[in-house]
Amino acid sequence: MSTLVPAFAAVFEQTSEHTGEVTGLGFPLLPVMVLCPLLGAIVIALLPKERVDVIRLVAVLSSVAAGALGIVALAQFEPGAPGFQFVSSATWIESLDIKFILGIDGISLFLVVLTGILFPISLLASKPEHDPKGYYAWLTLLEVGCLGVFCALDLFVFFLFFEITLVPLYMLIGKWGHGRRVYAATKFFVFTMLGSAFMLVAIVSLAILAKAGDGGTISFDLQKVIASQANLGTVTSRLIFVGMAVAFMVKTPVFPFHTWLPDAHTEAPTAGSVNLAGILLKLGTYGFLRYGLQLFPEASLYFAPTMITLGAIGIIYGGIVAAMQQNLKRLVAYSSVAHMGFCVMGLFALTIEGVEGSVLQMINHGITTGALFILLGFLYRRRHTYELAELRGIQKVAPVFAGVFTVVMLASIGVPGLNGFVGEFLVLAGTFIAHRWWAVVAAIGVIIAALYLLWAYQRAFHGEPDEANRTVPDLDWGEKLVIAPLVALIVFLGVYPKPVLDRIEPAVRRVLEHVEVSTGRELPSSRKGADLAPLVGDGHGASHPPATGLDPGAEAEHAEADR
Amino acid sequence: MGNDVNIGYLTLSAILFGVGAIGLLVRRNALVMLMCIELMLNAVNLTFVTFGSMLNDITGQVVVFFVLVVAAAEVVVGLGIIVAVARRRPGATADDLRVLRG
Amino acid sequence: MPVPSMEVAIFFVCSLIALAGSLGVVMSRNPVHSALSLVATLFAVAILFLNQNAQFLGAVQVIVYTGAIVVLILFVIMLLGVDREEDLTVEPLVAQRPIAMIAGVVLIAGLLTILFVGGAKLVTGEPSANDPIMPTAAPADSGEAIRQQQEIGADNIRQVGAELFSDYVFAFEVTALLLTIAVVGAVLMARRPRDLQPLPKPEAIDDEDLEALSEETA
Amino acid sequence: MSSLAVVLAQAPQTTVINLAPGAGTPAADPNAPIPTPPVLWAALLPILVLGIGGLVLLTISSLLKKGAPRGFYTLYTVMVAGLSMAAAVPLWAKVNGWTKIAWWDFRDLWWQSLPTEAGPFSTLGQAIGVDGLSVFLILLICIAVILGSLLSDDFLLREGLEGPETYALLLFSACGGVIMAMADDLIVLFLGLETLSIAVYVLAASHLKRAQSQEAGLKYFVLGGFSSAFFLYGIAMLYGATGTTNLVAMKDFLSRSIPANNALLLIGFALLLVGFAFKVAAVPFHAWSPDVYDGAPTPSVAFMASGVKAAGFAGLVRVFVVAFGQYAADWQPIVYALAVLSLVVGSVLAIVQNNVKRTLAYSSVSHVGFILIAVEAATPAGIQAVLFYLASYTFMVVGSFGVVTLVGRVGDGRHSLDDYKGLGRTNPLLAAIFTVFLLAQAGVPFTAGFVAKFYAVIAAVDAGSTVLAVIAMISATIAAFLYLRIIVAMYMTDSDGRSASPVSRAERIRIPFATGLSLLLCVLTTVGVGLLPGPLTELSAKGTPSLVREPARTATDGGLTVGTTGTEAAPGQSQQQG
Repeated sequence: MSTLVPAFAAVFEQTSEHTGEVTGLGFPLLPVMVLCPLLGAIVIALLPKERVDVIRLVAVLSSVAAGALGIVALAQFEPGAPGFQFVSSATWIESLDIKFILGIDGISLFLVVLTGILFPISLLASKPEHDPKGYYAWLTLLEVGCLGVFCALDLFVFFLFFEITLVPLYMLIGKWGHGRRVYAATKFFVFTMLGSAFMLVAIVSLAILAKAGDGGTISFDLQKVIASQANLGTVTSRLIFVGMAVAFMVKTPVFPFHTWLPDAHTEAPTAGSVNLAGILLKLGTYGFLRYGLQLFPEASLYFAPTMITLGAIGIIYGGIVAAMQQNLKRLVAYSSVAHMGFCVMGLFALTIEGVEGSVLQMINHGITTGALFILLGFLYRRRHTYELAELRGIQKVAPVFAGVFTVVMLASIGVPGLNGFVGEFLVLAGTFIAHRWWAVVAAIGVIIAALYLLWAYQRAFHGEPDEANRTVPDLDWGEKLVIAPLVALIVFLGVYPKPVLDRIEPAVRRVLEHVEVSTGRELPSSRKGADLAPLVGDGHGASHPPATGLDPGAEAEHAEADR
Repeated sequence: MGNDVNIGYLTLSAILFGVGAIGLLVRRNALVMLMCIELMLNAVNLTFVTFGSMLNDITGQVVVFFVLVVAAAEVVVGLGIIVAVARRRPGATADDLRVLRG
Repeated sequence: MPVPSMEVAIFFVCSLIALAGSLGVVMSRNPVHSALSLVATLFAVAILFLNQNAQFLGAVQVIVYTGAIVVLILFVIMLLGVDREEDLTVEPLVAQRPIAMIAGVVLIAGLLTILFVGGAKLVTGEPSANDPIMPTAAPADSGEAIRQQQEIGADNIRQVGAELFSDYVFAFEVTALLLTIAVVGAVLMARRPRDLQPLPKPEAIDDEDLEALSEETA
Repeated sequence: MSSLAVVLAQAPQTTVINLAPGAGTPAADPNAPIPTPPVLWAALLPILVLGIGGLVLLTISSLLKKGAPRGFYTLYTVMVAGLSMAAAVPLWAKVNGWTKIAWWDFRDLWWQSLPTEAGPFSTLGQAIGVDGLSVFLILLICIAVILGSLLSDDFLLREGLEGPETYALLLFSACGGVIMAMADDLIVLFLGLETLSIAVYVLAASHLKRAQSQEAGLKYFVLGGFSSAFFLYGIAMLYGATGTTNLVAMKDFLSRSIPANNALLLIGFALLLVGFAFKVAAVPFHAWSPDVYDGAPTPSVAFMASGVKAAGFAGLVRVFVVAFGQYAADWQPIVYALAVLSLVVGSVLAIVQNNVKRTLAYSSVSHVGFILIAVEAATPAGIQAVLFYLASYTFMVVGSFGVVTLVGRVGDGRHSLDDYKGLGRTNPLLAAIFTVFLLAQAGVPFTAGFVAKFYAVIAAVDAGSTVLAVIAMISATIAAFLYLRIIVAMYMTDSDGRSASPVSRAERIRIPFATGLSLLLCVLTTVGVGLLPGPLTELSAKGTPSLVREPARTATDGGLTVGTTGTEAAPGQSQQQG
């Protein structure tokens, strides 16, 4: 590793082009982070397939290394600094000005960290039932794709990573999944690729149209494209926005495009489900935030009501359908649809609180749903089923398991004091400012979530265990260790989300200011900012965010007062 | 340039070409299909010569020479293949060859 | 430009023969009849070549096409004994024949429309500067005219030759390659390998494929 | 007899042609030597190497009484193709104005017969043009020959068909393809096409033990002849419209005078396009390709899908984009329609096939659609995309058919999807290689296929055909489904993948050296170009076609003055960096 770093450093020049101030660490953090799992995958591919333990070790180590670098980035990240940090770039295709520009800001930072945490955990949490070599290789490759998407600052490179995630996940679902895995995998692949098809054309159109304004050179550099996006006509930019939105809506998934998700989740192996729910779904919402709002402010405003409506429909629909599921994994899958509905809603509320809550909700959802799927994986390892009808009285035989499950489930419902609450609350608050009634509708969704999760819990965990469930063992130490970090995060973020919000907010504020500046319209949060002063500061400029703690209880009261 | 007789020639060659094309699509006997190709090539030759005479240009005739060579080469190879096929499947028509199964 | 009536007469007669021959090729049930009809067409076209001062081509047409190509085809017909009559009433594929007819008729109609609408002005190329075919003015004296005609014939060969070895010398060389390939191909095809593979069974078409697909996706 | 007698008896002075006044050249003395055009042998060298190489191969093989040593023909063919590529290097240097490659300064070597100034040039009475496109295609076609012959090596041994003919035909066919790529005259183009095609008809029929092979050859031959007739009729129409068959002269003529009645021109375009569409198998002229791909010997199919298509597109680009770029608005709609139909029909029909070779045939139809959208753009970026696509596709498709060759086993008959079931377990390496090619064809990032599609989409969008680009990408998604079907068969079908039964010897497929080498090259290029597309991008950007007039000859050469010296750039040659 030590010899590789200088080599990367030579290729990836540290650039201050996008940052204003250099926050480099002297070596290209992000490229190394992205390449760690890739290296792992290559090593795994070269190992003989009989050496299962070594393969597993390599996979875990490489993803832990990436995670550690993610934590380093978190530690070194300067909350107040404008622009992107740790930016490094390497030219890839010169004639089209396509560069591997990697950099992160407050929004992507936590998604990167989440990826770095969730992948090792998911690797440790489950073992494949056959062919471990391919399984670990694909999983590590999947991590490369996810990290790449969050770090990329070039439209084309973003698309590359966005698209490359398909193959590993397809393989994981198709080969190591359950039941109708081939059908689920193919459906996933075709749906997502169809979305990407539109996105590619949209990206290309955007770059070419930006070229016309920029004086003739084509470029896929995000910053350059943003700078020249004013040249687009209103209709054109709306069309291009729709092209990109299709891809993000499929990935997120937003209501009418969600049908692949339950199948994919249900049939995927545990690690696949964890990462699919925990990280891959965020590619869509992250895309909306980074590439939707920033590139198409006008179109985003124009389509915001539509998107909020779809988000609200997703919340309600996902909740209702989840309530009707007999299969626990499918239930959690539909709950994801509802949760991601919150993310979309918050994003397109276009208020500081909404967007911030949305980002937080992405992270929270990643943690809680990831944890839920890991727990379901544990359950499957014991019972080989996800059917609610076959589960009963688990609480009696496996109290620790039931306890952990309860905590995670409550977080997923959004109980105050746990992480799910903060995000959902912020989203609701933000949406309330902009679109009052949709916030009310979404609030109903929270109640539905409580309904189906508690009901499912009751069915599976309460009661007297029958013959089949009587012998279910409780969590062993390894499993406890695996799930412990996630539970800790759930509690920590529920109690003290401030450090996270401090870092997210400047980035969000910049995005929204950009929207305001380029559309010339004042966004609701700025107007009503004064009402929520403790939360959003003075509502102007890039002043340092308020130091107010985000004690959920206090927040709730505050919101009550507002209403 | 050119006169009505020239147009007559062009008309004739267009019709010959069309008849050849229809024949090729309709008939199933490989040998007849081969003949239809020859018919089409001849129609083209006639067109070339007519254009040559309309333009008062020898090139039209030179081209026909090349077409003749091509036709000869095609026939040799085509007959070779037909003989090879017929040896395996006597009396085969193009249908048995799964033509246009597409 | 005055149109000699002789030329017109020859044109009409020969074009009728050519058309009849072409229909014969397509519509004869017996391949031998088709081949003979093809001979008629080729002859007629050869005369039309002569009619347009392409004496060399007229001769080559008869020698190469009629003398070699069609004889070769006839030879193969006899060799293979495939001179049985084909039943033309059976339609090979559903609606194939009407579609082919429509396509062909549309093709012909399109071409003819363009020809008749465009008329003589259709040909837009420039008259050749370098390689004109014949003197533009025909001499009045009939004896001279015949002699001139003969000379033109002789000159036609010369001209074609000159073109072949100047502007088209590369194309000419390529034809050599082409004929070599034809020989190699014919030799290869004439080989009789041992231990042939069994003939494939006729395959059912597509329904199974669709079923298999729907099973997979369902 | 009599006319012959007249010729023999003629006195020279009586045969002086009475030229129309004002005709450009002085009356030539009929007995004077025919003024043959000057020949730049260096420009012809790649063609000569391939053609003579094939002839020498036949000669050697006929002289060898005991048959050649194992692998000799393959080695020879690879060497000849390599030599031809080497012969193309000076041309590439000349076109791009290089004077040396690395340390090797070759200005003083024997090919200084080439024109002194850098840039494209033409020779042999403007029959042959040397420009970026033609040299790029020489390299590409030679690569296809090398890869194809490497695949053939073991195949022929396995099938008991050893002999020099396959290799000779490969070389001849490549020679035809190169002629097509270099042709500046429609007749030369046509002859190149025929040389290419006739050799490939025989190649398709060359598996003498397999009846399907000859049937494929017959079908290919009949429909190929049909399309040749259309092609030729198109040439005739263009000849009538412009009075010449030479593309340079045609372009000159069309830029000089706009015909009042361009009906002939338009119908010529349409007929030529039909001919080309048949050759490259674009819908609705694709019907032959699945049957032919299915029946023909698999290594030959690899060459058909790569080399033949490349040559076809070279001709298409040269004739339409370069020579008739001025009339782009007239032919673009036809190409547009062909592209859409090929994309949609190719992808959709590919899905319902149960035979892998047929599937790949349809998928290649859909790839043709993709290349056509770049042609439709009719811009330098479009040409670059075409070349990039052709180059990447060559490796992907040869690799795919290479795997198919091996999986086909003795008899070349096991091509149904069932034969691929469990390949991932029985032959993990082969399955992995095939997966790479399939994913590349599907257009997954970090493979050559993705970058190729990306360039095609850029070209289309840049030219304003955004809808076409969208259709292309959607059909690429549909097509992805078919590649997934094969991957599913390989990896995800054998009883939940959990059967631990040991792999029997019969199931194992040995990868012979030559085939392995070919596959290795293909994998490396497919992935390498996907990871670092820069070099191939540069190369394809330099593959600019142009039509150049031959320099005027001096009077002593023989008075065939063609035109003034001067280079006529392709549309926007200067902005090739685009």
